[in-house]
Amino acid sequence: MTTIEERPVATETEAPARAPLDAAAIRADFPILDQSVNGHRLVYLDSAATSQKPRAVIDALDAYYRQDNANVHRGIYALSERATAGYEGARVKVAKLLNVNDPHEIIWTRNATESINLVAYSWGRKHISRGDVIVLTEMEHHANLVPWQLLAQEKDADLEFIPITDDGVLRQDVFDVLLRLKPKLVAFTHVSNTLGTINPVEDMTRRAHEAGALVLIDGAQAVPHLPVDVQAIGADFYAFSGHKALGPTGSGVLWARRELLEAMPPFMGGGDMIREVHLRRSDWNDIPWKFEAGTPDIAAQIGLGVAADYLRDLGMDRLRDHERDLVGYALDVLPREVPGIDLYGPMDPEIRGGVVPFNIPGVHPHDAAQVLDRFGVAVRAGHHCTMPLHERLDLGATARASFQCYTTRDDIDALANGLKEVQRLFGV
Amino acid sequence: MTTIEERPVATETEAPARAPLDAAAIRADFPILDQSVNGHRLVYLDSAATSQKPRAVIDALDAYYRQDNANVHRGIYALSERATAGYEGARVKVAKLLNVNDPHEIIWTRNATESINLVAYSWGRKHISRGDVIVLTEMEHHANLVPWQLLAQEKDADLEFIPITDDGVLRQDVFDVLLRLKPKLVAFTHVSNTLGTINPVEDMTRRAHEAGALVLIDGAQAVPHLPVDVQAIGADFYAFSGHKALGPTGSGVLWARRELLEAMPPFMGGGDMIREVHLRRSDWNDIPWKFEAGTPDIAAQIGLGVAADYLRDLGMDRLRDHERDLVGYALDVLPREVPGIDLYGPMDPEIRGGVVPFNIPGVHPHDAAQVLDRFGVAVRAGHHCTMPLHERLDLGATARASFQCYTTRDDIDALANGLKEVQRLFGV
Amino acid sequence: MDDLYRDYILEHYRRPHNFGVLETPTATYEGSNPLCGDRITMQLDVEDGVVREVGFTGRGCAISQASASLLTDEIKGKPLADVSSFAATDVLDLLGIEISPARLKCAMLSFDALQHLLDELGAKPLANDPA
Amino acid sequence: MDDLYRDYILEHYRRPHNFGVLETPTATYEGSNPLCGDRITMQLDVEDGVVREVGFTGRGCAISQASASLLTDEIKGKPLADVSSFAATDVLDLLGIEISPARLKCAMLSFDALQHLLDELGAKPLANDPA
Ligand SMILES: Cc1ncc(COP(=O)(O)O)c(C=O)c1O
Ligand SMILES: Cc1ncc(COP(=O)(O)O)c(C=O)c1O
Repeated sequence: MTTIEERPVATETEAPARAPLDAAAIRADFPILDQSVNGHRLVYLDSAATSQKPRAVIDALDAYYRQDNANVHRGIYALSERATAGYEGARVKVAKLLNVNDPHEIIWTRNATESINLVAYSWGRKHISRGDVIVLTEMEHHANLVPWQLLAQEKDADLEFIPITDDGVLRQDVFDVLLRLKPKLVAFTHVSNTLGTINPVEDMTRRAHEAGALVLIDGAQAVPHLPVDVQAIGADFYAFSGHKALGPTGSGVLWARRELLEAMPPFMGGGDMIREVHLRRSDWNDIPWKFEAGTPDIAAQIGLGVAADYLRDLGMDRLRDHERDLVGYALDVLPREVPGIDLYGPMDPEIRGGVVPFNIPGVHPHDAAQVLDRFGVAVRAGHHCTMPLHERLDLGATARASFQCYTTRDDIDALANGLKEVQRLFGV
Repeated sequence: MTTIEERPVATETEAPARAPLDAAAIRADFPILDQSVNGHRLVYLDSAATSQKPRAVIDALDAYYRQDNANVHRGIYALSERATAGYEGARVKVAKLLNVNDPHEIIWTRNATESINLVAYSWGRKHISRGDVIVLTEMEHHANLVPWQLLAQEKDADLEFIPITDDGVLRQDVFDVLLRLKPKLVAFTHVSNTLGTINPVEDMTRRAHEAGALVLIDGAQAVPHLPVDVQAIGADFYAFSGHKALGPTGSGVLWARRELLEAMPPFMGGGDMIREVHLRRSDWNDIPWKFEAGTPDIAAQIGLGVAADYLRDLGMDRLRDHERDLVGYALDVLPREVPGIDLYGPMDPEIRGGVVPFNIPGVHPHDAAQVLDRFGVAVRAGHHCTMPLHERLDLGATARASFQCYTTRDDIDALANGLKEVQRLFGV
Repeated sequence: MDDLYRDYILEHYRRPHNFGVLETPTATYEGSNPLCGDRITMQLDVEDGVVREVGFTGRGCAISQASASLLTDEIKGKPLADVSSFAATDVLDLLGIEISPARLKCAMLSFDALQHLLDELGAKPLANDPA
Repeated sequence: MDDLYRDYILEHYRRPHNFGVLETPTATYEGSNPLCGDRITMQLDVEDGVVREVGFTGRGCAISQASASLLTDEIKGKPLADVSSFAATDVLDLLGIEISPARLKCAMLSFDALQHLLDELGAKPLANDPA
């Protein structure tokens, strides 16, 4: 067992006028951006699917495997002590990013999907029974929908959904009605991965709590893009993916309040999550390790710690400013430069993260993405793991551009130019 | 969706006299070994916990993040196509290592622990009911024990255990008796991580099948150390950890027969494991993706593919020869050089993998490991995630040295010399 | 780009052949590629073992629409036996363009629907999923 | 190495003080550190609020045995009130050696048992797990 160093996280007082991000300097930190694709500069506009990684993260992985690699927690030798210090130290860094006081509340997972499944299996199977209500929203990613379907099916529980308006905002009035059903759990996304909508998570959490529900927030599109203070939000569970937050693939996080985690049964069984094992019964380890069965993805979580520091150094407020600016620019430029383009989601950059879904009438988004690729522009096309949302908006599919700290207005110009070529080719 | 290239795997006919591994040349492939610890050459003898990684694997991770990083399967642009090709191509490489014909039968997991939990949750919860018998062994790693305890508890099923002899060999006569209980599942380790015992998996699988049971084999200590041909073994499920097989942390594999996988319900819910999602119901994707919810650890599995090729290039037969030689050498040298040392497990290198557990009477294994560390020698001390086995052998804990392709006789000499220092210091 | 979006592909996309609903279909199948939201409904009108009429409706990308257009042209008027021997690679030949793995499902959507129809008509067992 | 395995540590390990079972214990607690297979049973004999006798048995590494030996020496004869104010860091001071994170549980095994005993005796609430 290892102690996790706990330090109170100082809340930084931000200077009133924030210097904007220096995107050009930042781009130099991301080696992958320095390449050409099909003869054009790579314009990576798929950060909502996964982010690129700064050199500091890539170097940390390299250094780990060249110097420190060993299994954690159980080794009394230099490498294992270094690996353990790195692995547990990363937890402290991520705790700081989320303004979590107790790093033991940070559970390492592979991704947001596993974080949510962990809650559905461990908390859900214990607390949800026949007829219980779970409230979700129409804009959920499949990761925050399918686990609850599986649970509801097993337990014969009911799923209810907060609908959206046509421009992709949650119907808070309907939410109030659904709360009268006394749901056991309300689970919703902090930021929509498809429409960019930033939901009023503090307010929704408060109301859900008043109605007696626990609250799970899917922060996959929030943690990488705006300041997230889980204490201020006040939710019970908060999940995100490290690989979308400049960290390595295989890194992810579930945060939950200590009392909840301690009362929850384990999810997976195996090494490191146990205290004592006998042939027919076992006792569990303390949190967070109770939920981390087997050899974890040590390198990935260490890399996520480095990514968390990188994000904090950038300043999440400044990153948010940067993306707000980009969204405003995109919502302004695209309709002007690409006549006829359909845009979806809230048009107010104040309640919108760096996600811009669109369609060119007469051109399937697959074809648009394919043609854009010939100009080095990488966007996603499809349903972005939100099929019910697409059904609701009566869309077969959409194309989506999404941003990160390394995205620039030039990238959006390149997108606009590429879309003009799409229109030219398809004669629309 | 992506096609996985399927090629029949040519079974190589091995030349009768095999050239031994050139351990010195191999060591040069592992950058981490070129360091000193506490003023001594690093002698890494904890490969059973996790292996070190060859440069080719480390470089593959680096190249992935510097050139190709993107989410897989859903991107119609160059990076995503490269990432997908790497990710699915790694499946083909691992299929070859295991002599699996259909790469769709290779499910990516984080580690052997997750592989086994996947079977317990998905297959187990569907097929195990009250009073059903699952047969395990007394030498199982907690990863192949605790998931079945959790399942048995939920379903009120019975666990039975094949006992071991005092030198750590399974009692096959008792296994025959247990098979008369008509177990639904027999799950056992291929090679013991604590004693090194190589179990007769083909024979045990055949007998279990004759008794009508399915067979799960925990190959965590086999795949990295000896030729594993899952077709020849004939089991139903085979699990291993990539990070113990020269691959990155976060890489792991479950192999199972296609019919079984297709009939199994999903484990975790989320993106990529679905075909269609509606608000209240969903359909599942084809295998293997049905079991790979959310963004996978793309980089780690690509790295595991490179590791699989590295192992095949070495030749698993030659690696086995190498470790057999090391075990024979250790079992010969240690009792001579370290008088009084207690050794455990089968003394016949023919049925023993590269794992040597020991105790110095009068010295706790923690202290032995700590003192060895001062001489740069890294061994593990504790229960090695086999508490019931330690109870059975009436041992509080053991120290354990374990080998890989880069281990040499010099390393074992360094261990012997270190242990002499331990004895001197403790006056035993 | 020019490799994929050749003029005849775009032409089939804009004005697909055999697009529409049959009056007296012998068999109807609706297939989808949920990953991209593409859907196709394909219908066959079979008489005396010969495909008299074929029609499809649905939405999809240029690749899936062009391949449905080309494929339906190809099978119209043919005996079921001939249609049954049609293989996935034949569809790729019909398309005549290089299809990347990411787009294979698009190209195969109509072929996949055809396999289901043939299966329903007892013309042959389901071929293995090509992608 | 010399830092950790000082002579007095090894001496306490070989011949621990207060090793044994009490005849009339007021409270008994068995603690374990399953990760290394260490176990300790600690007993207190308390009269008029004073620790008259203390004893421990069990198996463990040099660090855990020496720390139990030093800790039991320290508390014997002391009023419960004083013993209650004993903190984890005081144990580290008693040991007088640098303990790495990996060995902290070893060093704290006896202290942990003592906390449970004090809790049982109502002397004070359980301190937070130090490791
Ligand atoms: C035999 C055996 N099974 C399972 C495991 C679990 O492996 P992992 O921790 O990678 O899941 C191990 C490794 O410790 C092992 O040795
Ligand atoms: C809002 C949201 N939730 C959950 C997920 C799932 O993330 P992952 O695939 O990393 O588990 C995503 C990413 O696709 C997302 O955007």
